Order: sequence, then C-alpha cells, then structure tokens
Amino acid sequence: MSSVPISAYLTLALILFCIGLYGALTKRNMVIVLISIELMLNSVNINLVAFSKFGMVPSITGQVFSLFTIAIAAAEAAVGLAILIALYRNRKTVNIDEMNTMKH
Amino acid sequence: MENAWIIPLFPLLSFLFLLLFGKRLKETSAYIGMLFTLLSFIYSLVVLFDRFSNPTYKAEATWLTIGDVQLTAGFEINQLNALMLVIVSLVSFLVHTYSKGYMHGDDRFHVFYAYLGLFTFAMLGLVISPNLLQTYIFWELVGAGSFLLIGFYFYKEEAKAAAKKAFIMTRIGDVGLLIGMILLFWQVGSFEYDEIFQAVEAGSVSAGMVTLTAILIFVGAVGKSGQFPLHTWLPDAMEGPTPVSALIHAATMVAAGVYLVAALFPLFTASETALMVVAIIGAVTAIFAASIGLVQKDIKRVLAYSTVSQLGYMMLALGSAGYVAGVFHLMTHAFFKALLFLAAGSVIHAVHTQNIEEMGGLWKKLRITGPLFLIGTLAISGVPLFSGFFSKDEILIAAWAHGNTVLFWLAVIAAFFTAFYMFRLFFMVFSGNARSEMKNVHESPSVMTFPMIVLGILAVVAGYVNTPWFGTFLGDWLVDGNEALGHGHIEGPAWIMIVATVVSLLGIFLAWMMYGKRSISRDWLSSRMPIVYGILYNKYYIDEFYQLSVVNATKFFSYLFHYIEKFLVEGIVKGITGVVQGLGRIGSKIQSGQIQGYGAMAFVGLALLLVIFAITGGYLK
Amino acid sequence: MNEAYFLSILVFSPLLGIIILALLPKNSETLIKFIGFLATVPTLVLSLIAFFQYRGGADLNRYDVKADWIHFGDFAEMGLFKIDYELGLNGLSLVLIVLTAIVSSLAAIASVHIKSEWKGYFMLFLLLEIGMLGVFAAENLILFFIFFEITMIPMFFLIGKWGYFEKEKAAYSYLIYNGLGSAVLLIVIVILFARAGTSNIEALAQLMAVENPNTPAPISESLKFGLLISLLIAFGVKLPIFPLHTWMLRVHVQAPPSIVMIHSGILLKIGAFGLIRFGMGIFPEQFQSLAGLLAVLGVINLLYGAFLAWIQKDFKMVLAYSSISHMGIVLIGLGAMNEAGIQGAIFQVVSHGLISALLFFLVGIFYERFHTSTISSLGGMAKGMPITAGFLLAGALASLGLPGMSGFVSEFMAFLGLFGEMPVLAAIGCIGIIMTAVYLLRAVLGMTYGKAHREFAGITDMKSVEYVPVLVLTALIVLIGVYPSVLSETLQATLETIMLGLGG
Amino acid sequence: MDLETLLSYDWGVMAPEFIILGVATILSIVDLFAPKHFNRRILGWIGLAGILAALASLFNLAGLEATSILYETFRLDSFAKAFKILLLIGSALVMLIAISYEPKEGMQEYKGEFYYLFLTGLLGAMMMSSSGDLITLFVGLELLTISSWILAGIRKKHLPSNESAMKYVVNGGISTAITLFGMSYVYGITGTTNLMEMGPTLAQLANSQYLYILALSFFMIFIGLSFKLATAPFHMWAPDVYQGAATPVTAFLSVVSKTAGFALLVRIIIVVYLSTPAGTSGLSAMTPLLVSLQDYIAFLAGATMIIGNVVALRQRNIKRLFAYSSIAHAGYLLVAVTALSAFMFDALWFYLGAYLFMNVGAFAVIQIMTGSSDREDIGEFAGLYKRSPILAVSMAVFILSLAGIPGTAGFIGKLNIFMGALITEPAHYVLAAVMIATTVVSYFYYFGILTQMFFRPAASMEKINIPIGLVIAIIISVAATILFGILPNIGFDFLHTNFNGFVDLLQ
Repeated sequence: MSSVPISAYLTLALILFCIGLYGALTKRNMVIVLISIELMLNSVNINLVAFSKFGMVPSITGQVFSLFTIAIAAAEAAVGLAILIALYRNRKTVNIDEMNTMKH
Repeated sequence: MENAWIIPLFPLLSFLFLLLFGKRLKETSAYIGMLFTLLSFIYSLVVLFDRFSNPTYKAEATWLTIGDVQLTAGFEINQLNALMLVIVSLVSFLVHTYSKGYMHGDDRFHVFYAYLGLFTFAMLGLVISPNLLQTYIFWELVGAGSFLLIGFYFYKEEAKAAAKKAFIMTRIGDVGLLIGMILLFWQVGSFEYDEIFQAVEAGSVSAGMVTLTAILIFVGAVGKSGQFPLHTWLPDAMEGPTPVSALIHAATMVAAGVYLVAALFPLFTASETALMVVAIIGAVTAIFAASIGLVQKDIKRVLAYSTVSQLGYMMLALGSAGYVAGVFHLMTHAFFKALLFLAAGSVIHAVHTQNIEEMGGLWKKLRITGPLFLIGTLAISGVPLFSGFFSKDEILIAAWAHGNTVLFWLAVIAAFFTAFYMFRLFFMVFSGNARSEMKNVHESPSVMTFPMIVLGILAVVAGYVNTPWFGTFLGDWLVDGNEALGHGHIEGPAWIMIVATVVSLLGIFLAWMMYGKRSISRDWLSSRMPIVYGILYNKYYIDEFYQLSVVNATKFFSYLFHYIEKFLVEGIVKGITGVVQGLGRIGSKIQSGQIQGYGAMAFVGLALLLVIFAITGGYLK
Repeated sequence: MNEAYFLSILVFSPLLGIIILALLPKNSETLIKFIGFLATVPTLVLSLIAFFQYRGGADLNRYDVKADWIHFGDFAEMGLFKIDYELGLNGLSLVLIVLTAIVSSLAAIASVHIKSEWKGYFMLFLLLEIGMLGVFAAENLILFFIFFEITMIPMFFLIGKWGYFEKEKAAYSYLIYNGLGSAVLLIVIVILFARAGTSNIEALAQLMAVENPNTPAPISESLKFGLLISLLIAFGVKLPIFPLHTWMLRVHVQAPPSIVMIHSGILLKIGAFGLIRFGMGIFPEQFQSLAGLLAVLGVINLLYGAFLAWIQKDFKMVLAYSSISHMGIVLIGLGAMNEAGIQGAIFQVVSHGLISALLFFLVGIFYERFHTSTISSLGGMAKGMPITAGFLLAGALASLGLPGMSGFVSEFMAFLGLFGEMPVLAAIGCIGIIMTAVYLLRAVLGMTYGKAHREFAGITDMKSVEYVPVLVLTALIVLIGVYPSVLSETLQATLETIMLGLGG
Repeated sequence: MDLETLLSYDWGVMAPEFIILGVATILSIVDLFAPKHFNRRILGWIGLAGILAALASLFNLAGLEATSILYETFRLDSFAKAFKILLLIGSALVMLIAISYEPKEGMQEYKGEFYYLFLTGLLGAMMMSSSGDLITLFVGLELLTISSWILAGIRKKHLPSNESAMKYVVNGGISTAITLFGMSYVYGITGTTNLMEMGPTLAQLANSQYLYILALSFFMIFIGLSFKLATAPFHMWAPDVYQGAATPVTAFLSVVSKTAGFALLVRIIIVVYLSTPAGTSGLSAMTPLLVSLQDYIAFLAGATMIIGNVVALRQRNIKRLFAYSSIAHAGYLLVAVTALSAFMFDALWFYLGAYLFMNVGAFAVIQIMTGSSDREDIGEFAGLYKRSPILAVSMAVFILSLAGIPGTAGFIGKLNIFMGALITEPAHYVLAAVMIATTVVSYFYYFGILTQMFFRPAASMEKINIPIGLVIAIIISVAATILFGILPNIGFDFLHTNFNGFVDLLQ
C-alpha cells in the first residue's frame, strides 16, 4: 500500500528525539523541559510503531511496547509535575537554572 | 705455646671485669689491670723462649662459612709474633703500673683501666693473628681502643676532636687494607698468610695485582703508623693521657703498621714497586716529621713527631728489604720512646704544663726522671752504645745496600734533625735555671719511676741483641727458616756507622750551642727565615689543606644531595599530588549544579563515543 | 604441643592479648602495659623453640600448615585459583621471625614511655606484630600480601595518633607511599595468580623455571621481566631505595621511638625479605640481569644516605639517613649475587634490625628526659648520663661496622661479595664505609662528648626496666659479631636453594 | 488469553514479587485509612517483615531450575535469584535505616508512603533482574525510577530534597528516553521484544548495516543505563541527589538501584550483544559484538573510577563524598563487566554484596552522625572514637572495606575483579593499573574520615543514642563485612552450589 520507506519514519523519530533532547537541555522553564522529555519518549513510540509495521520482521509487540511507553510517560510527567509543584512551593520559581544550591 | 691464645684473653678479662665492677673497685682496679697484664707478659715470655726451641705453631677453627669457603680464626706463633707479644705485653704492663700513679685521683680511674685492658687485648690479638681477616678485625679494635683512650677526657673539646680525627684518619687507611685483602682473597681464595705467600711465590697472582694489593695494604699501615700523608691524627692524639701516648703512640698501635708490613713481607718483596713506595713514603715521613719536630713547643708534640719520623725509618728499612732492621728498630724504639713518653708524663705531672718554653732547670728537681729522659734522648739520637744507635745503623745500611742512595741521605739528614730537636727538648726542659713558679716541683712516686727505670735499662741494652760486633742474634733468629725475609744481617760499608755517629753528635752539639750554652740565639731560625719557620711550625699546613679540600668536597656533596632531595625528589612527589588535586578541582568545577549541564554531559559522552565509533569504523576492524 | 598448630599459634598468639586488652578498663595503665608486653612473650618463646629445634637438626617442614581457604570460580577440582591458608618456615623466615619476636617484645617494653590511650596503642601494636610474623611465615603470595597490608593499617594509626608534632603528615605519607608500593605489589601478585592459577611460592618458582609451562594464561619472558621490575619498585618503597625513601624520614622522626624500633627494625626488612624470597626465588634469571642495577642502586643508597646523614641537625634524622645508607649495603649484597653477597645482605638485615632498634630505644630514653633529639642541644651527655652515652657510643660503633659487632660481619661479607663481581663499583662504595664513621661519630660524639651544653642535675640515667632491651640487644649484636655462625648455619639451607635457583 | 492458560502458569515463581506487592498495597491502604496520630513506624516494621518473607520464599525457590512464565516475559533463572537476594537484603537493611529516620521538620504525615515506596521500588528492581522481555524490563526499570524520584523528594518542605528530586527527574527522564530509543532499535532489528527469542535471530545476523545500528543501540542503552549505575558519563546527578535526598533514600539509591541497574545491564548485554557477531566475515564474525566493543566500556570504566575518586578528594560533605565514592565503586564493577572473564558473575555478585553491606552500614553511621540536624560536614565525625568507640570502630571497618583493605569483604571483591581483568588474553593491564591507582587515591579521603574519627578532638562529648533499627543494621553490616572478608567462600560456595555459574542465563 503506502510506499513510504521505513527510513523516513526513523529519520522523523530521530529528528523529534533530537528536538526533544535540545529542548530538555536548553529550556529554562521546567515545564517545557518536562514536555521536551515527553517529546523524546514519543519519538521512541514512532520508532516502535514504524518497526512493528515496516520492520524487517513486523510484529505486534512493538505497538504493545508503545502503549506501555505512553502510560509510563504519563506517570513520569505526573510525578515530575508533582515534584515541580513541591519545589515551587518552597522556591517560588520554576526556573531551572536557579536550582543549583547543591554543586561541586 | 699451644695455649698462647690465652695471652690476649687476660686483658680482655680485665676489661670486662672492670666494666662490670670497676665502679665499686675505684682505684684498686689498677691492681686488677696490672695483674692481668703481668700474667700475659709472663706467659708471652714463656712463649718466646718456647719459640726459640720449637718451630712455628699455628692453630685455627672455622669462624664463618660462606658457601664452600671456610673463614677461620686462630693464632700463630712465629718469631715476629712471639717478639711482638713480649714487647706489647711488657710495655702495656709498665704503662698499667705507671698509670696508677699518673691517673691517681681521676674519678673515671677504673674506666681508664678498662680501656687499657681493651686496647691491650686488641693489640695482642692483632699480633697473633694467622690471617688477614683476623688481623683486620683486631686492627679495627685497636683503632677503637685508641679512640676511647684518646678521647678519655671526653669533656675537653680538643680530646673529642682528636679522638674523632684519630678514628677517621686511621679508618681511611683501614679501608685501603680492607680492599687490599678482599682483592687478595678473590685472587688466592683465602685470607691465610701462608696460603697467600704460597700463591704469590707460585706466581698464581698477576704481578700487577700483587703490587696493587701490596700498596693498598700499605695504605692501611700508613694510616695506623701515622705515615705521611695520613699522619695528622698522631700529634693531635696527644690530647689523651700521657701513659696512653706511651702505650699507643710509642710501642704498640703505631707500630702495628710496621708490624703489618713485616708480617706480609713476602708479599711486598714480590713487587719491587711496592717496596719502592714503602721506602719512599718512609723516608719522606722521616725527614718531614723530623723537620716539624724542630720547632714545636709542646713537649708531647715533639715526641709525637719524633715517633712519626722514627716510624718512617722503620718503613724505610722494610722498603729497603731490611726486614730485620725494621723489626729491630721497632723493638728498640718501643722501649726508648715509651721511656721518653713516660718521662715526659712525669715531667708534666710535676710541672702541670706541656709547653717547654715554660720549663727549664728541672734537672736538679727531677733526680730520676732527668737521667732517664737523657738516656732515652741519647738512645733515639743514635749515640753509640745505646740501643737506637744499632738499629738506626742497621736501617741506614739496609737503605744503602738496597741502592736507595737518595733515601739514604734523607735518612741521614733526618738523623741529624732528630738528634737536634731531641736535645733541644732536653736542654729546654732540664738545663738552665728553674722558673720562679716552679718552686714546689717534686719527683713522681716510685710507682711511676719504676717502669721508667725498667724501660731505661732496656733502652740501653736492647740494642745488644743484634750488633755487628757481638753477633746478630736477633736477626738470624727472625729470618731463620724463611729466606723470603732476607738475611739476618746485611753487610754495609763501615763508614756508614761513622757518618751516623758524626751526624747525631753534630745535632747534639748544635742543640747544646743554641739551648744549652745559648751561644746561638734561640730564635735564630724564626728571625732569619720566618717563612720556613712558619711552615714548619704550622706542620706544612697539612691540616688546613685537608680542611680546604676533603672536608669542603664532602660538604659540597652533602648539600648537593640535600638539594636533590629537597627539590627533585620532593618536587616530583608534590607534582604528582598536585596533578591529582588539580583533576579533582576541575572535576568539581564541572559539577556546576546545573541540571541540564549534567544531561548535556551525558549527551556529549554519548556523542563522543558514537563519533569515535564512527571514525574507527566501528566493529569493522 | 601439636605441631600442626605450632605456626598458627606462633603467628596469632598476640590476638589473645588483643582480646584481653579489649576487656580491660581503659585507664589501668600499668596493667595494660604489662599485659601488652606479656602478649608478645608466647611468640618469642615459640620462635626460640623453633629456632633451637632447627639448630638441633630438626626439619622445618614439620611446622608447615596447609588448609583450604578461598577458591575463586569453579576450578577447585583442577586445583586452580585456590588460595590456601598455608604457613611455613625456612631458614631465612625463621631468622626473621625470631628477630621480629625479639624486637617486638623489646619494643613493648620500650612502650613504657607511651603517655596516653595505652589500650588502643597496645591492641594496634599486637595487630602489627601479627602482621609482621605472618608476612614472614606466609607460603603464598596472597597470604603474604594480606599480612603485608595488615602491618600497614596499625602503623598508620600508631604514627598518626601517638607520634610527635607532624604525626598526621607522617602517617599520610607513610600510608600513600606504602599504599602505592603495595598496589604495585598487588598487581604483580594478581597477575601471577591469575595467569599461573596458583599463588604458592614454591609452585610459582617451579612454573617459572620451566620454559613455557601450561598455565591458564601465558606468561611471556618480557612479562616476567616487567613483573620483577614492579617487585623491585614495590619493595623498593619499603626498603627504601632512593628516590622512594622520603616517607620513611618522616616516620623515623615523627613516630614514637618504640614504634620506630619496630619500623626500622623489622618493617623495612620486609622489603629485603621480599626481594630475596620472591625476586630471587621466583624470577632467578631475570634477577641476575638486574644484578648490576641493584648494586648501583645499593651504592647510591649507601653514599646518598651517608652524605646526607652527615649534615643533619636532629639525631633521629641522622639515624633515618643511616638506615637508608645501611639498606644500601643490603642491595649491594643482593647485587653481588654470590654466596658472600647474599649472606651479607641477610646478615645486614638482621644486624641493622638489632642495631637500629638499640639506637632508637636509646633515643627514646633521652628524648624522654630532654624532650629533644637535636645534636647541638645534647652536647656532653656523657657527663649526666654516662651509661646511656656509653651504650649510644657502642651502638654507633656497631653501626659503623666495628669488628666484634654484627655490623662488621654483614658489611664485610656484602663488600666481599661485590668485590668478587664488580670491584670498581665496590671500591666506590667503600667511601661509604668511611663516611659512615664520619657521620656517626660526628653525631654521637656531638651529643655525648664535649662541654656539657645543658644542666644535667636531676637527670636520672637509665632506669631498671630500661636496661633490659639495651642489654639484650647489645648482647645479640656482639654475639653475632663474635660468633656469626649462629646465623650463617641457620641460613645455610636456604642460601643453597637460592644459589641453586640462581644457577650456581 | 483465557482463564486456564492464565491458571496454567506456575505463579509460584513470582511469589517474592507477589509478597512485596501485597505488603506494599496493604501498607498504602493502612496508611490511607489509619488515623493521623497513628504511629506509622509500625508500617516500616511490617514492610521489613514483608521483605524478609519475600527473601524466605526466594530461598524456597532456590533449588528450582530456570522457569519462565507469561510468554517468557518473566524469567526466574539463577541469575535473577542471585541478584534478587542482594536486592532483598539491601532493601531490608535500608528499611531498618528508614524506620529510624527522623528529619528535623518531621515527616509523620507521609511516613507511610516513605515505607511503601521503598517496596514498590524494590518490586521494580526485582522485575528488572528477572525480566525476559524488553517490555517488562522497561516497566520494572520505570517502576524503580519513578518510586525513587518520589523518595528523593519525600521531604516536601526541605529545599535540597526538592531540588535533588527535580534533578533526578530531569536526568532520569532523559536517560529513560535514551535507553528506550536504543531498545527500539534492538526491537526493530530483531522484530521481537523477547530477549530469549532475540538471541537466535541475532546469531545469524549477517547484514553489516544492521550490525552498525545494533552497535548504536548498544551505546544508547549503555549510556541510558549508566544513569542507573551512576557511571560516567551519566554520573553527575548522583552527588546532588545523594546529598539532597534523605539518608535512607541515598542508601537505597546507592545500593538497591545500583544493583538492579547492573543486573539489567548484564542481562541485556550478555543476551543481546554477546550472541551477536561483531562482523559479517572472517575473524570478526567469530568474535561477539560485545567483545569488539570492550574498549569503549573499558574507557568509560576508567573515566568513572578516575572521576569518582579524584573529585571525592575535594568533598567536605559526607554524603556527597559517599556519592563520589559510590561512583568510583560503580567504576570498579564496570571493570568486571569489561573483562567478561570467567569470574565476571562471581566478581559482580560478590562485590555488589560486599558493597551492599559496607555502604549501607556506612550510611547507617552517617545517619546517626548527621542526626536530625542536617549538618553533614566531615567535621561532624571528629572525635567519634572518644564519644563512642564501638561506633567509630564499626565505621572504620566499613571505611577500610570500602578502601579494599585485606581482612574485609571489599578486598576479596576487588581481588576477584582484578583477577578477572588480568586473566583474559590480552589482559587489561591499563585498566587494572587505573583501578589500583585510583584505589590508592581513594585512601586520601577514606582515611581522612578515619583521621577525623580517631585523631581529632571531639567538638561536643554529648552522648550518642542509637535507635534499635540502626543498631541491628550496623551489627549485621559489620558482621557480614568481616565474615566475607575472612571466609569469602561462604559466599562463593553458596553461589556455585545453588546457581552453578549462571549457565541457564542464555537457555
């Protein structure tokens, strides 16, 4: 049916991953950092699904895997935000580069 | 003779005994010392007479095993040893006796006797050693003993310095001896004298090696016998109590060097060069020391330099293949020089000064010491019919016969000097009129005079055991059964005897002119040729020279090493620790506390690995 | 006593003392000190028994102990990668164990001068003794290493807690230098163990002897050589060999005298022991190719130490450098590679052990009274403390190799050996003999002779208990000096095996 | 799937997990409904009991040969058992510490979660160690990770705690993503998430492109997991998190989560990358991919050891210092992984065990010293020997063991790793040298602590009272540290008799 080669999906996933990584490593706002991490995880999902459809040995497990990933990503986000809130209560900021009381 | 080994043990016992109980015994410890030394003297006499009739005796036991080599310890009684035993034990006994009076009242009296015992033990042990190793062992012990005795007045800075100097200077020589004997060992495979001699005769030791080892061993002798250039310790050693000087620096320790050369005579005769070296050093020392003796002001120092020069004579004799002459002079010198020292001691004991310029006119006061001192002086000056005359004559003949003409004349001049400064000494001390501050001067007690008298007699008669007129008994006996030692008596032209006599009489006459009759002013030399006088008075500046060269060189090395240690070694260590610390600093700097920095670091790491992987072509190697 | 346990008891008997001490109240000083000394006695007795039994012709193998201990991986049935608990004796280790026992007991007596925390002190002290005994008794490398490290930790505390002003610095430099040394040693040991599959010394020696043995992993010639060099470094730190020596200066100066007795008396000797036992024992051929290097290092040590000792102001420093210098003689002996040399080296090990113990005990005595060890401030001590001064002089004479004392025999044999192989080098080394006399006399006479530099009124000379170590040590020094066969006969068998390994 | 298939499974093999799960659930419910004033320390004891019960049931399963249920997703092979034992013991000790943990602002209201989050984390760790499928493996990993995030931030009102949690979250998220990305490639190439099925597929993998991708995936997974192990380059979170988190949590992270991480890492790399050929042709077809990548692991291991030990030199904060030391120890463990020698499993297992005891013990002492006040400077240890000799001596034992001094378990562990590195042909001389050198460097800071305890005078002589939980923990730790140091074969024999060399890891 569709003739989009798997390499395209993989490239897309890779690009997304890199964007996510870039965001996670550069954004100053904690929320955006968390979102970027979500992005990275989702890029993985694209990989998995692509493989499970167009991989050399297609199998359903990839999609199952991606479901698990989504769920866990959600959990991660939730916990992350909860901790962020706890931090915000004490620190009154979500600015990531102010979180450096411990160093060296 | 079989148990001659006991002879050295007597003094050792006295040493140990006094070490343990001396403190309680106080001055009675003198009797202990005297008793034990007397015993060893008597037994040595027995051994000596035994030796006349019986052949050389030797007994040994294994001392230490190295691999398959057995190092032995034991004793040997040959002519030389037997003779030395008697001389040493006799002088030691007399000194023990003398010291009872001289050291009276010293609160470390017993220590002094303990030390005397130790020293006597070492010296006796030295003379009966049958092999080089044992000789070396006692050789060192002798050094240690003399070190202790010289430094007996430990609270005097000079005594401390003198003791240190004596030990170190002799040790320098000893190292020569050590090297020499070890080299010999690797050539011969044994330290035994007779095996060494056999090997040398058999020619299994290369000529060069013989010369080398002989000279190295001679270096040891130079150190002990205060030969030039290692003589400087001997005059300083006069800081010790005077009886010590009599024992160590007349009869025994300083003679050990001569004894060693004599004992190894076959080795030396095997190498003409070695003999030459011995002769030259001897002659040089003789004239050199005598010249210094001309101007010294300290009674004991004068005697010390005369000792040095006399030892030079002996070396000259041995170097000129005059085995008998050397040993003969060793014997006579032992007696008259011991006498002189004891007499000097008695003088000092009386006037409490050593500076001869503060003395004078003691002849009337010291009725016994005076004549005895005169006897000694005559003997050493080589005045006919006194013992010194015969032995010195033998030496001159030997030197001449061996063809060392130059050395011969040197020796003659030295003889002149000797006569001069010895009588200078005599006149300055005894002649003239007494000083005012020496009113209450009185003769020493009999315990001190008795030994002097004994020595005085010997100083006269000892010569007659070996004379051209009444037969050379000693010589023949010494060399009997061992042609390697040369002949008992070397025939020489008769005029030599005349020359010697004339020379010594000239010296005496000149001394009388200057110091007795005062017809020539005393400061003739110092006023006419101050430079010469200065050089002589300062002993040719040898000490200063050593200070400048050797000591400073040592300092240089020490500080060099010191700085190497401080900067190089420590520096490297500091460098390494610094690097580690630095790494730590960098590491903790990177740990900036920025979350994203950490993630970035991880990513960088990943990227790095991937890049390396890609560059190296990954697994496709 | 059952001989199967003989050695184990010998080595671990101080443990009993540790336990008892642990139960004692903290501040009952005399009791603790007494128990502390008592705990060293069994070892002493046992070691002497063993010594005399051996002298009496008994075979040393009867003491060997061997028990399964550790095996790594599943190779036990192949007998590979097993570490057994195996102790044993040979002439050399026997002599050193006796030395250890004696010096330890005397050091325990010397510990009367310890001022505080006696309990901890003696517990560590006894632990240290166990370590030292074990080092000499161990039959395999891993066990050796374990005991080797066991000596390190107590020393760290003993220096760092009971030492003088710069104690912590000293403790640290001790720790780090020896840590590095034992690190290198560990690498060597583990390489051998991992690649040969065994760590038993005899077994290794046999494996190395054959051309290419069937080991779990190959051991090339170059590797052997590397291993030997590493051994040299590892033990060179302990010995110490220039330039790895700076740590021991600090230790000598900062540690309490009783500990320095142990340190310079025995711990330094472990280096020599290791070189002989492992260097010569396991890598004979490679060792021979290093002979020259060793000899040169030895001469350097000898001269370097001697010259530096000459300009020191503190007597402890003089002794520290003299230790370096004297260890040079050990190296010279080893470098000579012949009976005379090796025997000389071993003699020097023992002799220096006794002599330095004696000297440091004396240092302890007068430091106790004057609280200084600078030469200039002690001048004329002989006036106030004649006996101490006398023994000090005796010790110095022994140390500078006066015949009739142990120092001479060892020095003589070492040089005898070296002259047989490299005369020129030996001749250079002889300067060291002179320098030894120079610096020792300078220091000792500076302290004892001359004008009295201080008030000696009210200073008591040696006290009763202080006589014991001095007399014992002096007696031993003289005994060995006068009758060296007492040692050489004990060492004979061991020496022969070593020479056999060296091929002649 | 229908009921009987579901029932057909031998659920018994999951008994330990079920017990932990059950206890965790019970605790959460009790915590939920119990009144506020109810002393929740009881819950801690219950949790401990649960862990011990799980341990018992695990020993009960010890004899069982490798079985796997739920379509091969859960394997209980000897490898899993061996590591679960460590995990359970570790958590038990940590729990003991946690029970007597009392921060100054108090944590009465959320004490319950404090305890059962340990259990959930433990559950995750156990899943990781015995998962036969990428999915379960990943789930277990995340269960552990997320629980520990919350644990790190458990002290809501304590700023450093929040910060450490935040840092942990961000880095953890990134690492998860990277790991997952790598896994996705593995799946892509093999077409299965089941580790057991991967093996054969990978064995005859002959396409160099795929191998290349596989290598990439290896790096990604390795780096991602290095976050769990706290090894370079993903180590930097550790110091901050360790410092900020509550002491028991720190202990948990440094022991349990590290152990689980190693279990996971070893399982993946052995199963996946050891069965893969390094190349398509010739010699490289013979050598496994993992072997050809050894140098990279070696490099990372070396870097980790150096960083950990060197930076630790500059630390004054005791917990931070131990963070770096734990980084260093992770490095040592990586050496064993690098060498892939016959001793690898023994070494890893034994060292992790030894590390568990000595480290937990040390943290127990640290908790006593830092106490309710948050003063964590090394100076706090000054004069400890005077104040409480026993405590000082036991701490000394832990320190010496960490420093690898003979007579302690740490030494045997190091020795074993060392042998592994040096027996292989060619031997890893450089790596071994780095390891030993850095060990010597570590003496500096380890003995620095000893110096404080024994040489320095105490600031205050106030009496130290030790809660019962810590007493037990310390006693056990000391005993084990010394016992395994003197008679290590208790451990080794146990390993060999029960798990004969983990041969069943691959079949």
